[in-house]
Amino acid sequence: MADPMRIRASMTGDKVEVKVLMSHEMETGLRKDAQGKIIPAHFIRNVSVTHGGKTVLSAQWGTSVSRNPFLHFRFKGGKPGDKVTISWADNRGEKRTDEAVIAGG
Amino acid sequence: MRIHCLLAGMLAATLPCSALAQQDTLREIERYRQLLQDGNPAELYEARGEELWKRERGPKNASLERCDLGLGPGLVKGAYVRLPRYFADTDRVQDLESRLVTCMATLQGFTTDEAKRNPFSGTGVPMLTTDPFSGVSQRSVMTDLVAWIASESRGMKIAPSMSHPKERLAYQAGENLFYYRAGPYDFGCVTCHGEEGKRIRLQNLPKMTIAKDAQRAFGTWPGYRVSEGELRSMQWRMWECVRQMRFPELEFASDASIALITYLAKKAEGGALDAPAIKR
Amino acid sequence: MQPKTIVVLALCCIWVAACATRPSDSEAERAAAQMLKTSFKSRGQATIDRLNQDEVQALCSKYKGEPPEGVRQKIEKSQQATLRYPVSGKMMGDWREGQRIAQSGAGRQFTDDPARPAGGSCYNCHQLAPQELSFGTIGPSLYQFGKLRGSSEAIQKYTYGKIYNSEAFSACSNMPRFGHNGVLTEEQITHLVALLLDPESPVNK
Amino acid sequence: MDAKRREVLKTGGGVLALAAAAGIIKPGDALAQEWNKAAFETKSVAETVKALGGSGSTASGAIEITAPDIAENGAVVPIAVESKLPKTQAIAILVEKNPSTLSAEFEIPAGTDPFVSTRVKMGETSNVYALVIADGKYFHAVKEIKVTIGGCGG
Repeated sequence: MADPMRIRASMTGDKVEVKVLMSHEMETGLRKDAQGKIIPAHFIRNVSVTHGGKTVLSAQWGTSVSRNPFLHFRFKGGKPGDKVTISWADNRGEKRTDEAVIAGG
Repeated sequence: MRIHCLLAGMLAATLPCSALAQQDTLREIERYRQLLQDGNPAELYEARGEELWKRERGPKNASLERCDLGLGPGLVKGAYVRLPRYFADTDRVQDLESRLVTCMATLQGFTTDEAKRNPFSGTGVPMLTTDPFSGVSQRSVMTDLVAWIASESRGMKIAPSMSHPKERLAYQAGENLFYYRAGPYDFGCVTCHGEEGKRIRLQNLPKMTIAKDAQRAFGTWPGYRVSEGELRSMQWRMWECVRQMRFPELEFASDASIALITYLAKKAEGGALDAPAIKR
Repeated sequence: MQPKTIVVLALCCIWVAACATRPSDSEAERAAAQMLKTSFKSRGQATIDRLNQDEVQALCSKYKGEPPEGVRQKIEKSQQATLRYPVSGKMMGDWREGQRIAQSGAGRQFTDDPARPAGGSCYNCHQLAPQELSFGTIGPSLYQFGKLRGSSEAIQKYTYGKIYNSEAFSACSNMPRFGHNGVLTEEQITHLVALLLDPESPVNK
Repeated sequence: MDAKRREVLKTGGGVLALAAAAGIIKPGDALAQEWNKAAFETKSVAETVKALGGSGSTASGAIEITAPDIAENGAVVPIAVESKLPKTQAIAILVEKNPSTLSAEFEIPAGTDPFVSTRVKMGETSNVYALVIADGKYFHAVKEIKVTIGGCGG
């Protein structure tokens, strides 16, 4: 199973600042191994962030997002103690969901 | 290499050729390095390493929680900055990685060869092109453990032990090796790390014999290397420098590797550990 | 006792202890020599015999790169005797080829394909063509090398010789002896000479 | 990451993300979404705009790209995009000379800042486009990022 994400969510003024690191190869499918065989693509395609049942960000990614992806964004309407839930799904159907509690500002 | 030349061509086509351009280059590279600091994937390795320390593994189905890294069994906080040091049970000076090999053998029942297998993430060898669409993934228990254990010394002063005669001998042997030139390129460690303020390509080279440079260099390993998408340890740093020196392969956790690390740790004494860092 | 005093005393003790039991130089040398035997292994083209030093390497190691005057002269003299120039007398090749060789840092590592020619790694340490911004500074800038010196036969010979065996001109130089150690071929060196001296080379523009 | 932030991560508010049970599907979950295969196979900026439903895009000074002029390594190029255009609905990052142009597309619901920061791979020096869909219209900003090589080039 995929490794947990590392999520930081904290208040900056009235906004929730979210920074997340995901553990993923983000393999492009263009690369060859030592035997000259193409290594199949393996990458996160969808990312979704929810807060209080509402989607606050959704993304579609291609193979050129860097390995072990990093994402940073901000949304309004959250408060300390609330949960932020982040999910990703990759092209092989692997998926991962993690939560973080919003820290005070 | 192909990309190398291509790039030169591209830069040639787009950039003015002046000292100013060179200053701009250095400034922008510095800005690039700054922008990376925001999120360091080393954290992902640290999290795995902490879990692996506690996980029961090996023929003895035991965790590493009784491993003595020098401060007593199970004490991890602050252990990394006190290494390398002499260990009575092995009658040897050991750095973190060779000590972990010992613990994996004695506590978990792995053979030494098993414990040393796969010491570096990926193939260990950096991508031989600069093509970011390359990279070989393979996880390393050793690398994950190193990430977490080093992180437990973050901010602490580098203070390797120098009280045992074998520690001092390792330091002096390390100094000898640092100045040892050989191979088809006549290289030694000192070729790149003997003068202040030098660069290889655009990378700054620390002069390892002065505290300021040694502290910064030693204090930022282990580090997540964005060019390889992997976390790299101090043993890897030695192994990789030696490869580029055109020497034969430096064996993982060998006496020479530990002597070199002892020499560098002593030179970096008093600096703060800022690792795992994020690097080019 | 004040903590400060304790620290000072402790430091004194460490200092005394360190001096009293400092391993002798020969002991450290023996330990290092033993490590060279036990800590390395052959891999690919990088075989263990690469750790055997020739006289120049041994002397430069011994004196940490700064040999006394007599040793310096001895090294330069012995290395002058190794210089071999192209039999054809032609020392200037094609600067375009030279540029490719100068850019490449490949060669002689255990990860390199031994069938492929080595590069000169020139930009790793030197500025050459000003268009390449990614250059090192271990060696001096060679920008306008030929423009400042011309390309007389004597300059060509010096340039060729310096690349062939840098130790013949500057003992314990950081620069590999590319010709003497068989890293670059005679032809490759002539291309590098052209990169440095040809008036059409970007180095001299 | 600095020591202070790490402290927050480890203790403050329990921000450390623990392994929440994977596979709980809620509305808006990643799995419930589609992936625009055609858009990620495009080979030019114009093609990408089209695949994302536009007919063309207008240059806009209200879009800001924060990225280094020169990247020390193409494997990780930090790029942040901020849109000051009203009713920003989506932000996409395009790298003109990559094997596939489109790197990432973010949908920005009301209440979320029209700002994203991430890291992309660049195979070579290239123009990077920030494409913004605002109030149904397509806008862009562009910045050239040079990619150098580091290390010993071996």
